Amino acid sequence: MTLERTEELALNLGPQHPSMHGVFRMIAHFDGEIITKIEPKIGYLHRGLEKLAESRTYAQFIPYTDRLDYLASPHNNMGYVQAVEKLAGIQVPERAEYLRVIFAELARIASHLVFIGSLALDMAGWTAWGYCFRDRERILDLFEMTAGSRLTVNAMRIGGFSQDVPDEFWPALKSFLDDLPEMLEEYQGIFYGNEIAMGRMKSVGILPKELAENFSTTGPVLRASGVKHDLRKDAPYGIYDRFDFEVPVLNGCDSYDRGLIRLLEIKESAKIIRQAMRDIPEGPIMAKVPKVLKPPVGEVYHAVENPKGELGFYLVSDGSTKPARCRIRSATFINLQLLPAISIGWKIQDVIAIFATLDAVLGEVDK
Amino acid sequence: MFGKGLFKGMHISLKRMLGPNVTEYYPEQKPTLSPRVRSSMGLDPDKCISCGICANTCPNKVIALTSEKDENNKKVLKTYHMDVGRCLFCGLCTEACPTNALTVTQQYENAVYDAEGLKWDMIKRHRQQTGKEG
Amino acid sequence: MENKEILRKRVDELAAKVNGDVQEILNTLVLTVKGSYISETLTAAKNFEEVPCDFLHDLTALDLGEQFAVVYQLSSLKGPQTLRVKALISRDTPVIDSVTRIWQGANFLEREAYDMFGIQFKGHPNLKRIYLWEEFEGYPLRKDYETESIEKRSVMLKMRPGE
Amino acid sequence: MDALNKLPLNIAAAIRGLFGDPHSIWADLTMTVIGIILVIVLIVLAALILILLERKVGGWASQRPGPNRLGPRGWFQTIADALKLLGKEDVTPAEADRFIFKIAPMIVFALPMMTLAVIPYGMGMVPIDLDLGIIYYLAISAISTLALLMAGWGSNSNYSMLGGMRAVAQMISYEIPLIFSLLGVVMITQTFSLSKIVEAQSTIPFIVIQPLAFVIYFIAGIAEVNRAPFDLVEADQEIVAGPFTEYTGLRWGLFFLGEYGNMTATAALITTMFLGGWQGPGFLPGIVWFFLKVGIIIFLMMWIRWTFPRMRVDHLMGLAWKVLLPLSLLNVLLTGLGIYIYQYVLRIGG
Repeated sequence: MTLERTEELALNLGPQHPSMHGVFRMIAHFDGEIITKIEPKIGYLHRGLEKLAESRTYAQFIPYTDRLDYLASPHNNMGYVQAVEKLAGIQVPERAEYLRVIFAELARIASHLVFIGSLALDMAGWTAWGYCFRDRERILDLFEMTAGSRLTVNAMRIGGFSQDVPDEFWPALKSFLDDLPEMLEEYQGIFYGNEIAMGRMKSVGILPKELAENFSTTGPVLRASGVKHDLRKDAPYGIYDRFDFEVPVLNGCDSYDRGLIRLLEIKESAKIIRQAMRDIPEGPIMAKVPKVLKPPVGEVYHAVENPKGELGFYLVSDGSTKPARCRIRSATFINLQLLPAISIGWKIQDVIAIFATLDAVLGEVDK
Repeated sequence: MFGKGLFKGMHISLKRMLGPNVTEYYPEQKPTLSPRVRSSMGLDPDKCISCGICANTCPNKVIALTSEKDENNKKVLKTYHMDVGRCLFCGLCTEACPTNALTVTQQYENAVYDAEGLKWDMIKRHRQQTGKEG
Repeated sequence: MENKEILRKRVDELAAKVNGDVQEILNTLVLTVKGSYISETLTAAKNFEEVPCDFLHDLTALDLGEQFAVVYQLSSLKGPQTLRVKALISRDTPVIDSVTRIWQGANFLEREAYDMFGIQFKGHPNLKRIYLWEEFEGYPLRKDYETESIEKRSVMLKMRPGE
Repeated sequence: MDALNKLPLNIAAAIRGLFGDPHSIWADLTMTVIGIILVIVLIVLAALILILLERKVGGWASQRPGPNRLGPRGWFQTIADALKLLGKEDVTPAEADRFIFKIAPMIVFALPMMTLAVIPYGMGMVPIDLDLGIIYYLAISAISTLALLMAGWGSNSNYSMLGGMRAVAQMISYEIPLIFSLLGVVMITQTFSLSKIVEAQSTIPFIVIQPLAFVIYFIAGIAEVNRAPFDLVEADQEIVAGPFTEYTGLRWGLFFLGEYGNMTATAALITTMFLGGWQGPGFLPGIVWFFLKVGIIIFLMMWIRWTFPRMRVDHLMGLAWKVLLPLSLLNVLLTGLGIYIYQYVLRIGG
């Protein structure tokens, strides 16, 4: 057989495309349906947060951190305020620490629910998406009744927590945690247990352990490649060393395990929240923090385990009220480099699934 | 057995199909929001002492206020403008306000047709909402 | 603190070799070296005996006025050791060796540092602006970059009649 | 009830009676025109109802009410959407192959019209009663592949191109098990005429005798009309809308009409071949039974669509060639054996 001429097909996916998470864009080159090359293009949501930080005081930057990984904004708040507290040497009251943990873990559950829903949606599982978002609403309601906002929660302050939780918070949280196993069962039934979904994700997009480490991968993506690394255990921040929980690790290295590990993490987060609910003391929620905060000259790199991976803040203080440099190390920005590396040779449909399992949030990628 | 998951999924979706809806019928049934919800800003000009802390706290320079001194050498609020198009609704200004003159409110239908409409004259808005026109 | 002492020893040895300077800031060892030694330093740090700092967390740059510092946050998945390496390069010729050969994950990070500070990474496979467009002038995170005022930036589009 | 069943026949006879000679060419022509109009009305009505039903079922499955603004419980939504489509600008891409681009939606719309014309809707209610009805149906429905390829090629867009290519690969693969699965019924009834097949099911529908063939035809039929989980042709998460990406307004609407028309046609053929067509217990007229069965099949298709994720292209091919094709051949073999044994028993007994 002689071929007259074959041509590679270049397909532009995004920034406006039904399956793109936010304004990510990639140019994919195909040979038939097989990917030969992928060029990711980012920056459509770049707001220059690092530059903005240099012209704001330490406290004024907190609302901006909400806009990083906007699916889990309490985590971003926590990473930032803890970095500032480390820099300025502020001790946080116990009750605030517990509230932070509860909020952070609720945000992890909410973020993972969005992940499961959008992973299902990227494979046209509309109904599973609906269920995940239905249940996420309940977490957002909890945020709303405490901090006043659903998405950009802005709940934490340097030295503590913005407002104490209202009385109706605890029963609502408890009923959510009680219903959680049933919800997870439902996702398992409609999506993870579905043979079509399994067939599309099992043994697809293999990310070997060594490659993952070399690419500075963090978070569930790394843990699905068989590396047990979780900052909550390995470098405990806040009061995470007081809780008893497992770090789920899967060894499949494929899309399915990257998807499933989030389901397992939700269970562990629920465990942490239950312990925090049990142990939370009464007391103040704000430490004594000077009105005009001037941390001493110095620098600190503080990282927290965001639902997507390691979220690090590298703050440099020159002794003034504004940070001299606020560097944000966002997990998905770095994890996204894996996309060209692990999707070569797979089909266009697989790439959509692989991209979904990397769980990129463009607010965090583009900063 | 292969195919078990398929039938389980179909069972779940059928069960949900026959079950009740969970959505709100928004314009007909409006949600009642908790008093902490930050969806809009409200100012009580009588309480305001024109200290300007809110304008200093704001991360995005949304607030612009002017004041003049009255006969007792006390500051009196003259104008108070918020450029809500830039507002993050973070609530830092309301936390900073020493007299609770500036508060978050629960009006969420803030859409306007023209970007000019996002420049709020807070004193005028207060008069309109309390019915004291002019 | 066993781990920390070993790390301190290894870092001191390395500092002597590459003519660097060791500090401890808020419980983290900071090794400051000249930009030309960076490949050697990081390769050595990656292969520290007992306390390898083989996981690159972050790569960024600082504007120190006279010169730039490229900052590498290192740690390991195998132990608690953390190390921060700073490489100083001059402002006029901001060139440094790329570490993408050591860590492939440095690819985007170096592109970002190039985008924001204009630091040239020698040996980088694809050194292009990552966030901003190619035609963009200036490097925004340098201290001498002038931002437009908020009044200038927030130009409101007037609605035309009939729209 | 018999009177109700025969009512359409009587109306037809009455119309023919208006002409001097009830079997003159003018009478035949009039009846044909009436038949065509009825089929078009059927397709448009089916599309209007099915699009809404699809959205309703999708809503119910994820615990939403679905469209609920226009008319009672939102049942006028599709009419408003159709009017909106009529008012939209008709865009033809500059680089498109204009003739092919414009003719493709018309072909897609014409096909279900042609296939639905041979379906027996009730006793004696066949717009065109062909002796080779099944072969005609299969031949016509296979053309839709070509129409989708034309749309994909004519748009001159990469998304459309990939979609068109997928359409060809998928539909040709599924054509084969589809045809083989119908062979069993044909072997039993010894006829290609759809109305005779319906008559043969007066005692027992063929789903009981041919359950395997029913399952194969159902799966292959879903794939043939490009519905989830086999909707790779217009997989919006990957290739935006496949061949339909570049279409706007009425042309896009024609694709939609065609798609839902095809779905109705497939459900109608399943009803005819396996569920006994218009036959049913006497308390309802035949045509009601027919549409009831079609409705159930369509609901099943929608239920599947709103539950399952999309298949991958290689699994799709694997399913057709490695599972459905051998099974359909096995079905033919088993049917042949069954017929042989049945005849042997008959000969011994007789």
